[in-house]
Amino acid sequence: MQSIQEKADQIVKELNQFDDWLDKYQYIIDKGKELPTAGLEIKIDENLISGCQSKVWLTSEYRDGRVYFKGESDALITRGLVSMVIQVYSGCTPDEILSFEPKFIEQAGLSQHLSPTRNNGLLSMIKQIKLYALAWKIRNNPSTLKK
Amino acid sequence: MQSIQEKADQIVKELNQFDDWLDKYQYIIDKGKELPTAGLEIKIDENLISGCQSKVWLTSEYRDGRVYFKGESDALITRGLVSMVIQVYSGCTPDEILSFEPKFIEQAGLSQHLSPTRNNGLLSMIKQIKLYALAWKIRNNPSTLKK
Amino acid sequence: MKLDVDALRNDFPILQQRVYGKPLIYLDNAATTQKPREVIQAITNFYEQLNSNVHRGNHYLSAKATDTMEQARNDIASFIHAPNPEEIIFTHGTTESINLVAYGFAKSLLQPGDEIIISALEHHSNLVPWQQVCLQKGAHLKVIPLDDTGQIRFDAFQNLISDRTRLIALAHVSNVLGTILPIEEVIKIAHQNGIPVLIDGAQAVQHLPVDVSQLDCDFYAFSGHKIYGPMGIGILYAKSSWLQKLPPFQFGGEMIDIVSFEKTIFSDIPFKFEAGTPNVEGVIGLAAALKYLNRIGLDNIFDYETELFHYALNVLSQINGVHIVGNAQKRCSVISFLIDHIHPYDSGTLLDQFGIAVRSGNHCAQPLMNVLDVPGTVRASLSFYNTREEIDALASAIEKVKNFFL
Amino acid sequence: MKLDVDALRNDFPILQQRVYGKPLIYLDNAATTQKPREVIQAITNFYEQLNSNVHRGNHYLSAKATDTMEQARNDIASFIHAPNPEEIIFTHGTTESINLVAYGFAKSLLQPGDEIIISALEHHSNLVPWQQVCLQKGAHLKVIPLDDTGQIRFDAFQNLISDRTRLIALAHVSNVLGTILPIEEVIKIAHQNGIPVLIDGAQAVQHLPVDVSQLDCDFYAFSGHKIYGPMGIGILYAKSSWLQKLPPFQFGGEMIDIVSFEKTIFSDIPFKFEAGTPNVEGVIGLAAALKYLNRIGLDNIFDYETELFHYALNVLSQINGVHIVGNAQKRCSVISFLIDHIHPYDSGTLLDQFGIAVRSGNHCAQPLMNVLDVPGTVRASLSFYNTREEIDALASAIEKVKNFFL
Ligand SMILES: Cc1ncc(COP(=O)(O)O)c(C=O)c1O
Ligand SMILES: Cc1ncc(COP(=O)(O)O)c(C=O)c1O
Repeated sequence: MQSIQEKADQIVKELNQFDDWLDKYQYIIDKGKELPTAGLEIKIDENLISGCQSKVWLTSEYRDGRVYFKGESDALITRGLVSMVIQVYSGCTPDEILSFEPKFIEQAGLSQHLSPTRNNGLLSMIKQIKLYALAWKIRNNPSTLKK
Repeated sequence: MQSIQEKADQIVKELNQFDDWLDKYQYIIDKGKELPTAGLEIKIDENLISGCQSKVWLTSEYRDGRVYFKGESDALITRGLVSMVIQVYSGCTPDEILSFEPKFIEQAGLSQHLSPTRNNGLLSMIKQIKLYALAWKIRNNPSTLKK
Repeated sequence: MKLDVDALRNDFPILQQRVYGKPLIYLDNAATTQKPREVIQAITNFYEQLNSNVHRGNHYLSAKATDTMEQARNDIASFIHAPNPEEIIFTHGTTESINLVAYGFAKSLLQPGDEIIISALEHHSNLVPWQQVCLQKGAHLKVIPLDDTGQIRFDAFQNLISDRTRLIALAHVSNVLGTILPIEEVIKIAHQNGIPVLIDGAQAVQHLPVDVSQLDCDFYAFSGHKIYGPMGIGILYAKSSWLQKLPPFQFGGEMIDIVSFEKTIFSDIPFKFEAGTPNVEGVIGLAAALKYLNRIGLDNIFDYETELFHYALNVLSQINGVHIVGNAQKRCSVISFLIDHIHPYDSGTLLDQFGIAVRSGNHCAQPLMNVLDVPGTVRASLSFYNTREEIDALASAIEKVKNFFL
Repeated sequence: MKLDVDALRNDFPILQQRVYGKPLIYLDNAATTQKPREVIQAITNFYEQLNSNVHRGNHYLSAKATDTMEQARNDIASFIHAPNPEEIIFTHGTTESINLVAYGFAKSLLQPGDEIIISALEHHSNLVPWQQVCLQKGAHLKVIPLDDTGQIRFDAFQNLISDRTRLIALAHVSNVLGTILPIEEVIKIAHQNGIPVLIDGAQAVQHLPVDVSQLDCDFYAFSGHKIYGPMGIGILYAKSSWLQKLPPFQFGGEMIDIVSFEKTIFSDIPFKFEAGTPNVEGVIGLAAALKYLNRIGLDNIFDYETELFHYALNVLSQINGVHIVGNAQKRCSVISFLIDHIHPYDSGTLLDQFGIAVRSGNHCAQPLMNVLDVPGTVRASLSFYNTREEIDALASAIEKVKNFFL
């Protein structure tokens, strides 16, 4: 299985193969189309991430020490970002997620072009993913709270 | 007796004989020294004019159809201005005062140099003088109110 | 067409910019307008030659800065035909202008059970202040619904008026739909019922000739940065009788006549509402912008923009899959649209890549989005410096965006 | 002396001005400071290359303007050593910063009988807001008296503290006497009693190194235009715990998360307190000013100004008939004085004729004038661009003024 870093590097590599921004976007949009439809049940306000111009819903599940994410968005580019973020983080342990620095966003050239400070879906998504990881970690090992 | 216009022209003439601003100020300050002390009784809040950086008190009396003014100030330059204003307006009829356009202030070169908009003692003084004139006029001929 | 737009575009340095190597096509004028060289120069001149604090000083620079600022107040009054310069209050922007009035009403004029009327198309800045003072005072916010075209329903408006109505607050021009509201008629009916009217003119003054005397509105608010002036300066016009009646908003320097530790006597209007050092630079820059507009001619601007607006409406509505949102009979400057099956965020993001600055989102009018039942819109908003060529470029970029999502 | 003042003066175009044919000697820096070329250039660059509305747009200019503004927020936070940029709120100026806190306290934290402590030397902007919220809420304003030197009486301060004290609001540096208040000690005692402290830093940040983390103050307010930045921009630093607790001040665009006609959920800090289009130009101009100061070196500025201040004190107090008002041990930058038998208005008016810009009047501190029992003062306030020669020129002009009134 790929490590979180390898998965991130993969994304960076794929995005950086494009010189033209339009190709980059085409790739992101295709990623959005690839993302399996998460189903209506996740599109509830509880799962909504604020700070995005389009709507983003994210949920997580915990199985065998690893966190698995599902996501949705009403906009396709955002859905592509959701897809990539899930590709990187899903299936990792809470500790891997919490200790991973999301440099790949910058390396893939996404930060400048996709993140006017407050519409910044990407950063909100990653923040939410870390919150989920932390929640699972605490739930399974309440003593971490007391450290 | 000089008309209000003649008295104003006199001030303009006297001030415009000076090329040097320092001489002009010396003249104004001398005017301030000349002004007869009005006595403590006029220095009450009721007579205070607001909108001046220094304090200005003004009162009026009505005799034989004419208005006579007394004034005071705690600053000497302002006192000089009070003195000049009284020289122009005192002893005139309410109608003369009300219909007189105080162009002499500009003509004497006082408006630019002495009137940052809100510290403008001069304009406040003239406003107050007109208010007094109007008050006397109404008191002596209440029907003017109804016109 | 009387405007030499090519020449005018040269007055705006930023329009010469390229983004992503493509010429900038700036169609986000409802968010903020670009600044002509004269405005930038007025700011520079102020700081290089005149900068000083105002009103309180008796030295040369202070007197000169004060005179220049007060002359600007006169110019701004003339521009909207306000009878007295003292009826012009300097604020931070439309938002502060409206908050100033809302706080004043809350402090002294609103009772539990009173009502304030707004419309369903208001910008948050002309909605939330009223909502919050209503919540605070136990008053009720009444909302005029829209008809299918995006115009307020006049019959419904008349039915909303009651003897508890204390104020009507309406946009002059909608920042989402471009609808021009029938404010003349609203003001007439309101005054027949003794109700004051506040107009949010943030999207109007830069496009329509505005005459507050003729309108007879009680309050009129707008922002300098949306009418080619600097940021950080806004205007509240209010009838002097209202300014006398309203309590001051903020407290501090400049707005005080006499103060002891126990109590304060406030200055006369307009100063009573201008606490603290005013944005002298902003005031002077705004006056420079209005002077520039006067020189071009407001009528010329209006004629040109009207023509361009209809051209754009026409071009965009002919694109397969593009739907214009709102079609009120009286409209100007702002066009909201949606592309079939494409989220406005996606459209906006890709149009940007073609060098086209449009805005996507809810445009600070979330309740209106709910009424329209859309997730947002793409908004192209025009200025006199925009051209038919730019509209054509928008149209062809939309075609490309459509292909992207096929 | 490490500063090359002659070189620095060249950075300020206005200092090259002549008034009445005489070289301008600008000693009114407490009212507002002059702007270095870099600040003016930053404004020009913004409008020529970057101007756009922020936060809500997803196009290039908007993203870039947003990033630049938020970077400026970081820079401003660093300048005063605020732990988090989100603790930096953009306001119109010190006055609005203080009103924002005062309104917040009035809305949700003040009860009848509560007490707020200020000092006898406060500027109207740090007095009237508290006085008015006290009047409104039935709370009491307590005033720390001054000793003979113009310093607050610390014993009296400690006696004023009670279990009803809700806030202490003090100037860092007096705009009339130059007194540096012992705010470290005040904050310590206040916190021992669980009382928050607001510091009005309008006259401090441009002269003293300020570290809000070390001070541990709860609020710190200052104005851009007094620290070589543009007008129309001010800062409120507040601990994030306070920003979470305080209700928003103004309502409108930018500060909203979700809104319906019925209710509103506000954004996170800092945006919750920034309703309406912010003064992006002002923010960027202020950051440019701080960058300029950092390059000169705050310590160098402090050393130079301290020396010049003592030189000026020395020169002025040696003039026959001149009396310095206030002689606290810790003082900086501001010198108030009176000339025997000459009203401050007269002195100020004539000094102006010699090209010297000083301020005369009550300096927005009327209650202090009553305490001092003076009709006002003449105030010379210094910047690092002032020189000993200018002080000498002031001294010889004072001699001439004296002759005038003989
Ligand atoms: C100590 C003090 N506080 C507050 C203020 C008010 O600042 P502003 O007018 O920029 O809001 C000033 C300056 O006038 C001041 O000197
Ligand atoms: C109709 C309308 N009202 C109010 C505003 C708020 O203006 P500002 O952000 O300049 O305060 C805007 C612009 O954003 C607007 O379009």
